Amino acid sequence: MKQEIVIAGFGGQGVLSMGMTLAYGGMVENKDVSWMPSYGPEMRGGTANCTVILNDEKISSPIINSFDTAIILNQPSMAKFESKVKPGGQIIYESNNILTPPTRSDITILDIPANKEAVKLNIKRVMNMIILGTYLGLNPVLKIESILKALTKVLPGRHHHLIPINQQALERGMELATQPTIM
Amino acid sequence: MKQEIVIAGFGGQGVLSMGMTLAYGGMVENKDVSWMPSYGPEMRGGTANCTVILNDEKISSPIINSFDTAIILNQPSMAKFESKVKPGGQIIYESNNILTPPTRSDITILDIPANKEAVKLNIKRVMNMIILGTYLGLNPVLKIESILKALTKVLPGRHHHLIPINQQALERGMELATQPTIM
Amino acid sequence: MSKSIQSVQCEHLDKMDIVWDRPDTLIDVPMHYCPGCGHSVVHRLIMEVVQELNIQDITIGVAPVGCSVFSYNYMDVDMQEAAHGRATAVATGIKRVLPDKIIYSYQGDGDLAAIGTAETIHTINRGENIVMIFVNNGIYGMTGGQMAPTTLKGSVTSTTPTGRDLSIHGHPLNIAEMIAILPGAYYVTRQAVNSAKTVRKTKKALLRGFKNQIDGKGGVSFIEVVSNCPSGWKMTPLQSNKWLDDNMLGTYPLGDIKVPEKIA
Amino acid sequence: MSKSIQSVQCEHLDKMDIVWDRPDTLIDVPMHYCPGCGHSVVHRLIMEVVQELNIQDITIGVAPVGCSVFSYNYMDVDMQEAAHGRATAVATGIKRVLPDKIIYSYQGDGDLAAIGTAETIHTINRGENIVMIFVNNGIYGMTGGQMAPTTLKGSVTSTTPTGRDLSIHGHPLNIAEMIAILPGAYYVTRQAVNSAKTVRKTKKALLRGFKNQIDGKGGVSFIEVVSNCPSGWKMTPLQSNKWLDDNMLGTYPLGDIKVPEKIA
Amino acid sequence: MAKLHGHVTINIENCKGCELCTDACPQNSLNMSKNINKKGYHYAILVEENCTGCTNCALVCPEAVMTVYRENKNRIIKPAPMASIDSKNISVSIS
Amino acid sequence: MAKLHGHVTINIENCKGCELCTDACPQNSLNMSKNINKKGYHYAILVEENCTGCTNCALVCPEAVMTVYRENKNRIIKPAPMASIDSKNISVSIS
Amino acid sequence: MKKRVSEKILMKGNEAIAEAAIRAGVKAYFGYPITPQSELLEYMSAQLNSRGGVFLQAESEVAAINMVYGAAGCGERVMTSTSSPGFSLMQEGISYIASAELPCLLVNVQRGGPGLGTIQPAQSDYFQAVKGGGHGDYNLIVLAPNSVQEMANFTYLGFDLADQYRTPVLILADGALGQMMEPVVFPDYDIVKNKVDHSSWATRGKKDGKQHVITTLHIEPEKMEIINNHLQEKYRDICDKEIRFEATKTDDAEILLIAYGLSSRIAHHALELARDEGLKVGLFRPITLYPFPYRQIRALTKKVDSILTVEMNAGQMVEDVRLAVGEKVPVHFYGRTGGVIPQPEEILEKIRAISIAPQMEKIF
Amino acid sequence: MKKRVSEKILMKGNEAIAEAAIRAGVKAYFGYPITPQSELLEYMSAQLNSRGGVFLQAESEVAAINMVYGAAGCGERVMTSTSSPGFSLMQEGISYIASAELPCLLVNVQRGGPGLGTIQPAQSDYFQAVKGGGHGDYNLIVLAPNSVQEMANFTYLGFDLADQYRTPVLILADGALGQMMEPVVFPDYDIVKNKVDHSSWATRGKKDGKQHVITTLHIEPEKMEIINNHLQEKYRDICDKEIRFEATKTDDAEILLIAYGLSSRIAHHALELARDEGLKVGLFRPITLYPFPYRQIRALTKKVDSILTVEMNAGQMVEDVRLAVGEKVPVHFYGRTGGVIPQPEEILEKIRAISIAPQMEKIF
Ligand SMILES: Cc1ncc(C[n+]2csc(CCOP(=O)(O)OP(=O)(O)O)c2C)c(N)n1
Ligand SMILES: Cc1ncc(C[n+]2csc(CCOP(=O)(O)OP(=O)(O)O)c2C)c(N)n1
Ligand code: SF4
Ligand code: SF4
Ligand code: SF4
Ligand code: SF4
Ligand code: SF4
Ligand code: SF4
Ligand SMILES: [Mg+2]
Ligand SMILES: [Mg+2]
Repeated sequence: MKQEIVIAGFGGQGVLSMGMTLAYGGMVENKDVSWMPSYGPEMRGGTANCTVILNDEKISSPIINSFDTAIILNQPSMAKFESKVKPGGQIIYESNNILTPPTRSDITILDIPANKEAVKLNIKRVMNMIILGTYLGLNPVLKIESILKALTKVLPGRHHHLIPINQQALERGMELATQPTIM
Repeated sequence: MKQEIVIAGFGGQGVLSMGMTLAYGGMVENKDVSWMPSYGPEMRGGTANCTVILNDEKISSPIINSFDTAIILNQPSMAKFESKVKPGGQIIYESNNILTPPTRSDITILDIPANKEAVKLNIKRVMNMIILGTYLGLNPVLKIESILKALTKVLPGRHHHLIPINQQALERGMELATQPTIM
Repeated sequence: MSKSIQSVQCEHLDKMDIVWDRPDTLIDVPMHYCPGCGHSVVHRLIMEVVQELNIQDITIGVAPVGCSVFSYNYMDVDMQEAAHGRATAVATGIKRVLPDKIIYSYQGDGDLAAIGTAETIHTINRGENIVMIFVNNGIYGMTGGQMAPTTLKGSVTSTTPTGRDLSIHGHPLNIAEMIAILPGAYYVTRQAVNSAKTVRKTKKALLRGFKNQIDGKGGVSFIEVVSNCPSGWKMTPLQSNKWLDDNMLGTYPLGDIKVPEKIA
Repeated sequence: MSKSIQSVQCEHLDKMDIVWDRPDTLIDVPMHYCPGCGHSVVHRLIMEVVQELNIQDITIGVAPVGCSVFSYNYMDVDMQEAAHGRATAVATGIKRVLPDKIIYSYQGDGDLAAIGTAETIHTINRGENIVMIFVNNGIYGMTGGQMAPTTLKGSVTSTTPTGRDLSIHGHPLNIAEMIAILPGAYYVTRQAVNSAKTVRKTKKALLRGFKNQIDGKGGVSFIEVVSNCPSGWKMTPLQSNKWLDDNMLGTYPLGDIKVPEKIA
Repeated sequence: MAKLHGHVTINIENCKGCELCTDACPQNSLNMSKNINKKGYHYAILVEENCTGCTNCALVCPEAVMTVYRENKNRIIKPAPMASIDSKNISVSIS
Repeated sequence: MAKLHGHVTINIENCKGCELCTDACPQNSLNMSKNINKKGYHYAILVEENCTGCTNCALVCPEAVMTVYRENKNRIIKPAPMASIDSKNISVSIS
Repeated sequence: MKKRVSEKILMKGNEAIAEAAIRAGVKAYFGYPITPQSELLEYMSAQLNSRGGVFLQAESEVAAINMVYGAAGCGERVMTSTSSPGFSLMQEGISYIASAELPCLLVNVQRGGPGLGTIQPAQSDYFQAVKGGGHGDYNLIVLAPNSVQEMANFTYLGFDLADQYRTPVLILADGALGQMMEPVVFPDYDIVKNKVDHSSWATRGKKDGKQHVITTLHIEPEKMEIINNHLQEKYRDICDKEIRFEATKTDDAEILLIAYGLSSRIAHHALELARDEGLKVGLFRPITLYPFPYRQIRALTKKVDSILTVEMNAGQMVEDVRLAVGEKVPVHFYGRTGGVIPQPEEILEKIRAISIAPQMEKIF
Repeated sequence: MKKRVSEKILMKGNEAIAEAAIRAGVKAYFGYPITPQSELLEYMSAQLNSRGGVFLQAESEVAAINMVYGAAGCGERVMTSTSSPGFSLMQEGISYIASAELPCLLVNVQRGGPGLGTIQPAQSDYFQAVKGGGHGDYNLIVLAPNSVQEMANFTYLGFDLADQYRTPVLILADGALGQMMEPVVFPDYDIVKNKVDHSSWATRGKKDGKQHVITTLHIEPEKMEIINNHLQEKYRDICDKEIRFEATKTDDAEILLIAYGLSSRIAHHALELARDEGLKVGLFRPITLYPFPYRQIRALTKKVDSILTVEMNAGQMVEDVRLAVGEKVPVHFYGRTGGVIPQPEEILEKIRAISIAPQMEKIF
């Protein structure tokens, strides 16, 4: 099975590390993976994104232009990626940051109040893990243990004590996946 | 008719300007001409040389490796060019500056005491014109008027008053051509 | 420009004077700079000066490679975008063929004081009659926060992860002081843009620099502006402006370094 | 070396001491320099110092592009011939991988102060523990006498046929004074080789520079040697040495510019 | 010297929420909005009526989004052409 | 101080006739030969017996063709290793 | 030096080169920041000084390449890395290094040009890399990885080839390979076994009375020609022994894709799509761009009907392909420029077109 | 400006370029000394300031090319000149100039490489000149004079082409052409008629309210691709219209010599020697190296039996000849390197050998 995901938002929203966690999780489960960031001069206010491919076989091209899933964390990214989701694919987005929701009808669309939920968990920074949880809830391509193992790689040592709270966030996200606002 | 000449000596002996005068003279007589200097970092004590081609037709290659005439003003140049004179060609050299004279027997060799003669004329700097005179005496390829006209081009304006003494030197050289030490 | 509604309304705006407004010479588009970045302020000040001196139509600017690489999108004068480090060579080329035009170069510290060092020194040494604007933020902002020649001792950057170690990376380079000894440097000053007060002074320095050129004073007017890089320094804009005060200015003290007819 | 017969014979040479002889470290071949050229003297002095400090086997020199490009034919130490202007970058590369070796760079004024300006400034600013030898003859000797950054005002060269005009070509560049303000410059001095007296002093300066490096003193020992270029200046060697005294030293005064622990 | 009465208007869509203006205001007249603009930034707003029109906020604002007003005491400091330059002769007269 | 008696020998084939030595000699002991060497230069020669072995000529000679001798007053100044360096520890002792 | 086990890790290509270089015993890294290669420099800055080498951020690419010259002249393993504009600035230095036969590793993580261009991936420095962007007759060994794993592997290989042939070796990558993360395993590498002893020529202080000189100046043309003849002989030797390539599904292929680096990954994807449609497509990937696999490509012209070269430029390697192919089969080209990455679907489209009308393209 | 009559004068090639440039109205010259081109710089230093332009000796070739960028960006006629190592240093700047489409004249008076090499004549920067020594997809128009007269003529032509196509033009000469003197006549040149008005894009102060910007940065790859497409279109246009060459005795030729610049003179001499021996030899001389006369060479393959390319390098233009010829006839190569000039007799020898056994050479 092959999963092609794009994750997009503001620079500070943990977009790149969410992608890396996913990729590392795939590697833990012996999938071939690739992670490709948008890169460039630091221009805050612009968008950052990364694409992740998880594949049971060898990945040929790491460069992809359409996606099974788009995880969208701000409005400019919605404008950029809505049209690039494959028919039958899905968009997961953070409610607070999106003023104009997507309008496509040939894909699944999920609206997750991850920021609010993160505030509830008392750590704003786990917003991205909530969304990732939702993604995994909807697409059980990786085990949560693999993601937790991935976090030990992605998080610097001094942040390893945060893994439990990240786990909580992932689990909350998976819960939300079962009760999404599907349009 | 084509004439291929090399003129070689120390940097300060007027080697390059002798060649230029010859080339300009050729141009005055509507020959095709080319003048090619040895060039490089200033290393006194090394040799300087130039090759001059005078041709009634268009010159194809300006790069030549053997010569009808070699005019040699110092010992290192003799070592370098003696072997490059075509059989039947000639070497004209300045007596004072050559300790070991050339030994080839298939060419004409002339030994001109141009330095001494120049001292006699009271201007050391016309040594090269004496030699040039000898060359023209032996090889009447250009008229002396053409050389004098050439000098008005080659000499900077402030030296034009020296043209008469140069003429004297040329003429003395031509005289010497008629009484050379031919070996 | 659409001015949005404010929380505090003012009933009699029409009876008030506009005492400050965005200069017309600053193109009315959002800038790409990070929030709080000093480049934006310097751009605006240059354009204020160009407007006040009424030289917009005879001014040609040279943009560097660095965060201000896009500055021609904001400064409404003819501009050339130079290769990394070569802004003053480009400015020289322009000034030599158009000596009657007003030329300025705009460079960051990596551009002016690292890769462009030779061009910087020789442009000044030739005494080109131009304004050189040097935005010193102690870091390579554009490429993601690597050490610049002007990075302070001990500062952590992405190529000095344990802080700039003088014995390995050398010293913060006081290039303004260094070039001030050149006869071709006509006016050398170091200013900042981290407060209203410093902004006012920088504006004055820029005005002086451009006037020097207009007056045909022989030599470069070199205006260093110590600036922040919140992103590269990994600080909020407010923190960065304070850090600038507390740390940068020790190594790069503000004030005139060389003024016409006397070396300070 | 075959010593030739002298006009004045000495019967009792065997009872005398040799008080001066060609150093063994100077390879016994004729040099390619023009008669009277100061490069030859500087080469010899470096080799005398290397010999006296007994560091021949641990010394690596860097030759420039300029008349001294062939200096490895004369100085009997391991040497690298650098691209034009890059001798100190090359020296940095060497010193960084072989910090225990004694490294010197040797450059002319075109090499060090024109095309190599950036490398010069930054090598010094990094405080590389090397000796930089700078032979300032105010001209591009090698390429036939073009203007150098250090060419004097009014001097005729093949690219300033009517004399160096400051308003076109800029000012003679006092690079030693300029780099002396850098903390990475440990010892900066300007000497000459146009008389026995100046030669003696240059030797002392070189000795001091190499000793600084051996002692691991942090920073560059920068030794400028004002020298002649009889061919480029179109003078006899004697005239050139006098001209140097009368003209060069006004712009480039001799003496220490920066000595450890104090700035002169 | 009695303080003059002033006012500022802000182009909030171009504000990047850097907070430099609020910090620079000697009157504490400015604050950051709880709302965000289209780019996602909490923008600056005038929250007090005590603005003196000192222009500090405008001077430090990187985005040049301020317009500052001040009671008219018969002088105008708007950065309009203060100097005029004859572009041909490159001579300047400061007015 | 009474002047010591000295002498110089010259490798005339490598002399380039620059005349710097003759100019530098305080004793006027040197002169340029009327003859030329193989390279074509008029070379320097010692023409007077008043040489003091002061080494000036050798110091200025670009071609390093001089060897200078001086009467022995129990000291040797030959530029032999004056310092020795332990190449491993890079420490120097000047003797 | 930290002992590291050979586990699989997720890494950027830029970092993989840096890590591999450290494992290969690189003694000095000199470089200057430029996107999209800065992570390589940054990794070195964080690691090299504590793992047996020296990291130095140079004042420019010109300084960096000349520092490499100096350190390589001492016989040490040294390297630099940059991206396109920086690589242009290094051309004089590279010509010197090639002329002086100094072993070292160069990395160009290409971006879109010409000029300042973009920072997005490109392959438009192919000519510069293989024909010599600097002056004079010289060549670099040019290795073109197409995965993060190969970024690591070719770093080892690059140092080894550099040592073996006393020649600069270039890893020609692109922004995508530099920036993307893939799993990578660092093979064991025996520095002691692989490092060639250069003490017979390197400048490390006069050894046994013999002076060593590194120079590229041979003022007599006849002497310079000897140097050139020696270099040309070395290049012929390299062409004989060091050609590397990869052939995929070429056995039954009618249409042969030729692509290197990132393009070869995309071309491979296109191949999969085409095979799905029943089109008999193969892929030939030059791994060494110099020496170029002329003979190997020519051999394949006996089997295939036509060739489609895919590059991220306006058509550069395709000239070498044409030189190899001569007039045996038609050679087509598909390229995108300025940092735009060709899509597999675009290539597929081109393949379909060729499969219908495989005529010769107008070349000149 | 002094009025000069069109008399025949004896001049060095370097000086002829300088004089022609001044007559063509060059407004600024920026350069740095290097043998064997320094006379060009020196001539400019003596003449340009008093004849309507500005001479400036830059601190380096890097500075010089960027001064050219600045001045050319103002729409003025500007130029620089250098020799091989200096030309390598200019590569970044040249890539910028090509990308920004700035008209200007560049001169490379080649010498033997690689590295510092020699100062003797060579042609080993052919690849650098025609394939792009800098990064990215770009080309220069490359003119190859073979006489002092052409040094002058091509200077006029170069400025005109640069203006017409908004592109840098390179005169690729060599040390011999630069140093030698031959008679030269400067044709009349009408600056006013020939100078193109660049005020619609040049930066000369905001005109009519329109801001002019010279930039090579287009951070969106899609925009950069548009620039590239435009450049490629321009290059195709140039290839269509601007190919120049000279064919000598090709009508009955069995062996075709192909050579440019100085080599073509030597090859011509060899041709004379060979014809004297009854060997039917012709000579094809590319005058524009870019655009290269592929079609014209290919057309000749219908007539000749074999081709001998002569260069002062290890074999560079011969690749373009092979691209042109395909497999029509055997292509042979004779070259000398490092500043050694091939002798007519050596070429004759090679011609004789080919005339006896005109078999295909092993290429790869
Ligand atoms: C030749 C070359 N080398 C490197 C770069 C990459 N580069 C772009 S901007 C920059 C440094 C910018 O730093 P600075 O000049 O301080 O400007 P800032 O962004 O801090 O304002 C570098 C190294 C380049 N574009 N070209
Ligand atoms: C890149 C490059 N540019 C120019 C040159 C030509 N060149 C050789 S030596 C030299 C200048 C030498 O002058 P200087 O450094 O003062 O040394 P000097 O000969 O006076 O001792 C120049 C410009 C070169 N070899 N390489
Ligand atoms: S990276 Fe730094 S210098 Fe660049 S825009 Fe952001 S804050 Fe400003
Ligand atoms: S040209 Fe000048 S510097 Fe060079 S060797 Fe001759 S005198 Fe010395
Ligand atoms: S003008 Fe002055 S008082 Fe008014 S809001 Fe701005 S800073 Fe505050
Ligand atoms: S300074 Fe300007 S950009 Fe910053 S918060 Fe205030 S109004 Fe907004
Ligand atoms: S040693 Fe002194 S006295 Fe003797 S010849 Fe030399 S300079 Fe004259
Ligand atoms: S100084 Fe040396 S080279 Fe010069 S004349 Fe005297 S001995 Fe000869
Ligand atoms: Mg900066
Ligand atoms: Mg010099």
